[in-house]
Amino acid sequence: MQSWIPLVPDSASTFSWKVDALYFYLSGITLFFTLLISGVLIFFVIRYRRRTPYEIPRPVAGSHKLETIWTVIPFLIAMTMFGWGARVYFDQYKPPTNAIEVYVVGKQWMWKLQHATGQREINELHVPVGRKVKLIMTSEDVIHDFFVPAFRTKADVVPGRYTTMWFEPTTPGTYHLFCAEYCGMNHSGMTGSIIVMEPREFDNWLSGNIGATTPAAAGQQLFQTLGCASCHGANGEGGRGPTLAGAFGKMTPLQSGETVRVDEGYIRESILNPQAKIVAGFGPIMPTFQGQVSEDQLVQLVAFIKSLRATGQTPATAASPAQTASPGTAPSPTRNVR
Amino acid sequence: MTTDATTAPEVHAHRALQHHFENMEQQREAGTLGMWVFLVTEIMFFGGMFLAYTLYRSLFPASFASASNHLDITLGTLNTGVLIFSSFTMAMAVYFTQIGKHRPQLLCLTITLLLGLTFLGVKAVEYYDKYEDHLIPGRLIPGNPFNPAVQEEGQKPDPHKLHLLQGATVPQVEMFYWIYFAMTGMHALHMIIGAGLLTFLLIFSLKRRFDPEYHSPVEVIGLYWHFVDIVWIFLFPLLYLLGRHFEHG
Amino acid sequence: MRAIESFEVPAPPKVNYINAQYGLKSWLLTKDHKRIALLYLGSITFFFFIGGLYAMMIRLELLTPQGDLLQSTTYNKVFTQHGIIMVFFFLIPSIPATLGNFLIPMMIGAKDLAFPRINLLSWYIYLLGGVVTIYALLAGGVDTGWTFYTPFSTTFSNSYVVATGLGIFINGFSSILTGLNFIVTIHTMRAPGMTWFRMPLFCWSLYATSLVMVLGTPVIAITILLLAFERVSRVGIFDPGLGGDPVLFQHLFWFYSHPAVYIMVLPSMGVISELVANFSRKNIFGYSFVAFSSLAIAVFGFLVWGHHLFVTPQSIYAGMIFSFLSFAVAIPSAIKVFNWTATLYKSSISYDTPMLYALGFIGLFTIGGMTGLFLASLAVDVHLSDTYFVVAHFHYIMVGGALMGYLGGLHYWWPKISGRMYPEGWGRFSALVIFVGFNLTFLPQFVAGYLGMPRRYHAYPPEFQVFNVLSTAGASILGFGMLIPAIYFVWSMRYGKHADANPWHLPGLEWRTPSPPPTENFEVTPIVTWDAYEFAPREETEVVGKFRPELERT
Amino acid sequence: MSEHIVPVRVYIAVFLVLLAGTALTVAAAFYDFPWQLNTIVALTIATAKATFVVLYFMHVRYSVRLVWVIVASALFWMAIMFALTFSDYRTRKWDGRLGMIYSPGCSVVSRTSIMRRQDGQFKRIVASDVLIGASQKGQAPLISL
Ligand code: HEA
Ligand code: HEA
Ligand code: HEC
Ligand code: CUA
Ligand SMILES: [Cu+2]
Repeated sequence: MQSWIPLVPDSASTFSWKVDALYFYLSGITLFFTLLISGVLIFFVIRYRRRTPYEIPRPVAGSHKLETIWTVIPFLIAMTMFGWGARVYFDQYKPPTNAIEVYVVGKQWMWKLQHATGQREINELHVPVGRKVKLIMTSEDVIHDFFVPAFRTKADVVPGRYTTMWFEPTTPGTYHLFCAEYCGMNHSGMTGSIIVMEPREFDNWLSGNIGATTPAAAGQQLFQTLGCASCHGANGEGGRGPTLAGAFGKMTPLQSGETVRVDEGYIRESILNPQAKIVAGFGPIMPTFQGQVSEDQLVQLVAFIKSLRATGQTPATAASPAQTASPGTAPSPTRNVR
Repeated sequence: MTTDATTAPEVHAHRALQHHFENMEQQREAGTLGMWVFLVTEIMFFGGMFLAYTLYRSLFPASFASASNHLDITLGTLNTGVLIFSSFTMAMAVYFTQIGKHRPQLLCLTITLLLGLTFLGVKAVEYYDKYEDHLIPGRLIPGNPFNPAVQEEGQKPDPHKLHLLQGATVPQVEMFYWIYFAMTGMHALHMIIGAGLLTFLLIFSLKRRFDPEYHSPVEVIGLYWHFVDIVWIFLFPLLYLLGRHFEHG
Repeated sequence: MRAIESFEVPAPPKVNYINAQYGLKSWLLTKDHKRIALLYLGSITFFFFIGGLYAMMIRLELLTPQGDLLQSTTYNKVFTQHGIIMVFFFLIPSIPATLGNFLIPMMIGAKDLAFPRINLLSWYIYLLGGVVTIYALLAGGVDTGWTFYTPFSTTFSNSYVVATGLGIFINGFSSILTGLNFIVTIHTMRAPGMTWFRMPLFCWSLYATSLVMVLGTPVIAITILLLAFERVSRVGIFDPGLGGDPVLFQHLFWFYSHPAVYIMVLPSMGVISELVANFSRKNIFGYSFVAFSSLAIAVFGFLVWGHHLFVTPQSIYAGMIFSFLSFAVAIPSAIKVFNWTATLYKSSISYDTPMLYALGFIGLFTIGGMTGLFLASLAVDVHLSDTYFVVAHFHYIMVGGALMGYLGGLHYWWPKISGRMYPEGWGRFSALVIFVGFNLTFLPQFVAGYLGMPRRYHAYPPEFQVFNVLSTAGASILGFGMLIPAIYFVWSMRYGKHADANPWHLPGLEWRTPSPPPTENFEVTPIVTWDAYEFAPREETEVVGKFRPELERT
Repeated sequence: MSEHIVPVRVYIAVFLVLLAGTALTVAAAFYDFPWQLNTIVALTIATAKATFVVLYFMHVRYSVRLVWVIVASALFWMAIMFALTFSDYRTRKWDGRLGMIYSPGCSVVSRTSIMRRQDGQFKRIVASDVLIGASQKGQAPLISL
C-alpha cells in the first residue's frame, strides 16, 4: 500500500493506460470548463455586485454568434470524446481469437472458474502475464458483473446466455475482482482476486494443480452418458444427427435457409433448445436437455464439441492437463512460453 | 388555441362553466386537449407491451405461430366486429349530442354500452377456453398452472391440444400466452373502465345535462372509446391472425 | 443605469388563499392549485426526510470497511429505499408539484390549472402510492436497488417487490396527471397578451418536463406492472426460463428512467433561469435559446437510455449509437450553462439566499454534467459503471443540481407562498453549509469510484476507507445544513417578517398580486404587455454582436 | 371557432370500410403471401382501419393543428422506442460477443423436460410444478408480495 492517496488504481492490463489516457483527457476538459465557468461566475458576481438597492442595469440582447460558438465548440469537443471512447470500447469488447479461454460461472455469491486445461478455481483466477485471456461467462441465477479495476474492464454475466470479455495482463500481482452488478444479499462479498503471474510461475501453478479433468474431457464423458453419442457418434462423427467434429467456428446451413455460425452460444442453444434452429437435412428429432444439465455441464459439453477436430481424432482425455495440448481454439498456455 | 381573444366577462355564463375558465369554448378545448394528451400516455403504455411482442415474435416465430393458431379466430373476428360497431354507435352518440337530439343519443349510448359488454362476455368465454386447456401462463391461477397437452405426431387432431409447428417449443408458447394475456387483459381492463364511463354518461344524459353547447364529457369519453377500439384493431391481427399462414407454408 | 420604479403594489388583501377557508376539510377537498401545492409541499418534505434518514444510515454504515453497523440485507434495503423514495417520492414530484403547481397559473395569468379536480386527484394518488410504499417499507422493505433489475427482482429477491412496485405504479399516475394538467394549462389558459415567448422560462422548462412525464411515465408503469405479474406468476417476458431476455427489462426501465432524470433536473433549470435573471435584474441572455434548449433536452433525453447498458450485453453497435446521442444531449445543457453565465455580464447581482443557491447550482451542475460525459464515453464507462463514480455523478446533479434549484426556488417564492420572509442571515449561512457539506460528501466518491470501489457494497476493501470517512463527515455537515432551512421555514410561517406583494422588486406576473395571493390569483385577469424579465424598457437594450434576436421578435 | 359536425353518411361509410377491412384481413390471413408479406398486409390493413377511426370517428381530420401534433408525437415516440431497442437486438449478432442467443437458463429448472422412454425414444413431458431458481439452493422460493 502506498502512503499517499492514489488517484488511479493499479494498472495491470493493456487497457489500463488506454482508459487512463482518455480519463485524463476528460478530466482536463472538465477541469477547464469547471474553472472557466466558476471563474467567470465569481468574477461577474464580484464585479457586478449590486451597489445600490434600486439600480437597474441596461438590458443586453442575446447574440446568435455567441450562441453558435458555444453550441459548436462543445459539440466538437464532445465528438472527440465520443470517437476516442468508442475506439477503446471496441478493443475492450471485441474478443481476440488467439486467447486462453477460461469458463466463468457466476452464482449468488461466488465465482466458479475453470481453465481450459481443467483447473478449477473459486473466487480466484490465475493468469499469466502477456497472454490474452478470454472469459466465457454465464450465470446460474441473477445478473452479476465481472469487474477487475486494475484491468479497467468489466462485463455483465447474464443468466440464459453466454457473454465474453477479455484482457491481457501486463504486471504480475494480486488484484481485486469485484461483482459490480447488484445481485442480492451478499453482493459485496462476491469478491475475489486475480493473480497475475510470470509465465514460468504460471506453468508451475498449472502443473501443481493436476487432478482435475479438463472441461473437454468431462464433456466427452457427458456426451456418452447423456446419449448424445447415440446420434452424433462417440466422437461427433455424425449419424442420425449432424457431424459435430470440426463444426465449431464454421457456418452451418439451416432448414430455414439461413446460416449460423457455430459458436458457444449456438451450441448451448442447440442443446437446450434444439428445435430453435434445425440443421438443413435433419429432422427435429433431437430432444431438449433443458433441466437435465447444469450450467457447468453445459460448459463442458461446449468445450468438448469445440475440441472435436474434423478428422475425427480423439480429443484430449483426462491425462495430465498441463502437459497435454489444450483442446479447442486456444493453444495451451504452456506452449509458446519462453 | 390561445385565449388572447377576449377578456370580456361572460354575460350569461353556462351553468356547466367552471369558475376558472373564461368561457365554454376554452373549457371544451381544454377538455378535448386533455383527453388527447391522456391518449398519448395510453399509447405509450400499450407501446411497452407491443415492443415485447414484436421482439419475441421475431425471435420465436414458430412458437408464436403455434400458440396463435390455438386462439379462436371466429370469436376474435366476432369481437372485432362488435367493437367496430360500438365505435360507430359511440360516434353517432356524439353526433346526436352535438345536434341536440336527446333520444337517439340515449339509444346510441345504450347500444354502445351493450356492445362493450358483449365484447367482454366473448372475451370471458375465450379466457375460459384457455383456462380449460391449461394455457394460463405460470401460476397466475394457482390451482391451474400452465400445462397444455401437446399434440403428438400421428395422433388424431384434438382442438384442446397444442399443435406445435416445427421449431416451436412449449416454453416459448408460454411466452406467447403471457403476452397475450397481458395485452388482452390490459385491453379488457380499459373496456371495463370505458363501460363504467359510459354508465356515467348515460346517467348524466338521462338527467339531460348535455346540450349542443356543453357536451365535452360525451366527446371526450368518445375519444377514449375509439382509442380502445384502435388498440384492438392492432391486437386482433397480431395475436390471432399472423400465425395462420404458417399452417400452410 | 436606471433606478427601479416601484410597481404599483396591490394593497395587502384581507382575504387570501390561506385564510379564505378554515378547517381540515377545506384543505383536503380544496381545488385551489395553491393549496394543493402546499399539500404536496408537506408530503414531499416528509418523504425527503425519510430518504435523508436512509442516506445517513448509508453513510454511517460505510464509515468502516467491515460492514459492522448494519447487516448486509438491511443495508441493501436501506440504499434501495433511499433511492426509491428520493427519486419517485421526492425529486420527481418536488418542483413540478409544489412550485410548478403554485406558480404556473400565476405566471401565465390564469385563475387555476385547467383541471383543478384532477390536480387534487393527483395528490391523492401520490398519497396512495406513498402509503402503499410505506406499507412495503414497514412490512419488511425491498432490496432490489431502485432499478429493479430482473431476474433478481422477479425471482430471487425475498422482499416486498410487488408492493413497492405497486406504490411506484400508482405514484406514476400522479406524475402523469400533473404533466397533463400543465400541458393543457399552458396551451389553453394563458392570459391575454401572454404569448409563448413572453412566458417566464420556468413555464417553458415545466412544459418540457410535462412532455417527458406524459410520454415516459406510462412505460415505467407497464414495465413495473409486468414485473409484478411476473413475480406473482413466476414466469413472464423477462424470464430466461422461457427464452426471455432480462436485458429487455433494462431497456424498458431506462426508456423511462433516463428521461426521468430530466424530469428531475429540467424544473430546477427553470428555477435557475428565474433566479439568475431576477437576482441580477437582467433579461436572460438568449431567451429563445434557453427556452428551446429545454424542449431539446426533453426530446433528446428519450434517445439516450442505452447508456445505462454499456456493460450489459447490449450490442456494441447499439452502445455506440447511444453514446453518440448522449453527447448530443449534453449540448442543450451546455447552452443553458453558458447563457446563465452570460446573463450576469454587466448586471446587478444581489447576494440573497436564492442567488447563492443558483450560483451553487451552476457550478455543481457543471461538474455533475461533465462527469456524465465520462460515463457516456464508452471505454471509460466500462471501467466506471456501477462504481462510486456513478454515485457521485448523479448526486452532483440530483443533489447539487436539482435539490439546490428546489431549495433556491423555495426561498425565492417563500414570501409569495407564505406571506412571510425567511430569515436572510440564516438562509445564507445554511446555503454555505450545504454547499461545503455537499462537496465534502461527494467529491471523494469520484476518486473512490475511479479506484474501483463498486456501488451498493455494504463492506469494502480497507484501502477505500479514506474516501468514505471524508464522505461521511461531509454528509453530517450536509444533514446539519438541511435541518436549518427546515427549522426556519416553519419558524417563519409564524414569526417571519410580513412580506409585501413584491419583496424582490421584480416584473413577473406572480409578483403583481398580493402575497399571499387571493384564491383567484388576480383581482382582474391581467393583460400582459411586457416580456419576461423586462426590468427596463426594451429600447434601452444593449446589443452584443450584430444580431438582436430578442428585439426582432415583436 | 365552433366545432365541425360530421355528416351521418360519413360515419356510416367509415363503419362499412372498417367492417370490410376486418373481413379482408381475416381472408388475407388464410392466404400465403411470399416472404414477410403476410405481416405487412395485416399491419397495413390495421393501420388503415386505425387511421379511419382517428380521422373520422375521433374528428382529427377537422381538428386544430395541435391535435395533429399530439397524435404524431405519440407515434414518433413509439418509433423511438422501437427503433432504438431494436438497434440493440438487431446488431447483437454482429458483435462477436456470442451473439444474442438466449436459451432457457439451466439453473432455472424448467417447466418442460424430457423423459427417455423404454424404447430409447424421447418424449417431452411437462412438469409445471418444478420450482424456479431458488429450488436449486434447496430452499423453497419465498416470494413475498
Ligand atoms: C437529474 C439527474 C441526471 C442528469 C441530469 C444526468 C445527466 C447526464 N448523465 Fe447521468 N445519471 C443519473 C442522473 C442524471 N444524469 C443517475 C441517477 C444515474 C445512475 C442510475 C443508476 O444506475 O442508479 C446516472 C448514470 C449515468 C450513466 C450510466 C453510468 C453507468 O451506470 O454506467 C451515464 C452514461 O452515459 C450518464 C450520463 C449522463 C450525461 C451525458 C448527462 C448529460 O445530460 C449532462 C449534460 C450536462 C453537461 C455536459 C454540463 C454542462 C455543460 C458545460 C459546462 C459545457 C461543456 C460541455 C461540453 C464540452 C460537452 N449518467
Ligand atoms: C433525489 C435523489 C437523491 C438525493 C437527494 C440523495 C441524497 C443523498 N444521498 Fe443518495 N442516492 C440516490 C438519490 C439521492 N440521494 C439514488 C437514486 C441512489 C441509488 C440507489 C441504488 O443504488 O439503488 C443513491 C445512493 C446513495 C449512495 C450509494 C449507496 C450504495 O451504492 O451503496 C450514497 C452513499 O453515500 C448516498 C448518499 C446520499 C447522501 C449523503 C445524501 C444527502 O444529500 C442527503 C441529505 C439529506 C438529509 C441528511 C436529510 C435531512 C436531515 C435529517 C433527516 C436529519 C438527520 C440528519 C442527521 C442526523 C445528520 N446515496
Ligand atoms: C435423438 C438424437 C440426438 C441426440 C440424443 C442428440 N442430438 Fe444433437 N442433434 C440431433 C439432430 C437430428 C440434429 C440436427 C437438427 C437440429 O439442429 O436440431 C442435432 C444438432 C445438434 C447440434 C447442432 C449441430 C450443428 O452442426 O449445427 C449440436 C451442437 C448438438 N446437436 C449437440 C448435441 C449434444 C451435446 C447432445 C447430448 C447432450 C445431443 N446433441 C444429443 C440429434 C440428436
Ligand atoms: Cu454478484 Cu453482485
Ligand atoms: Cu441516463
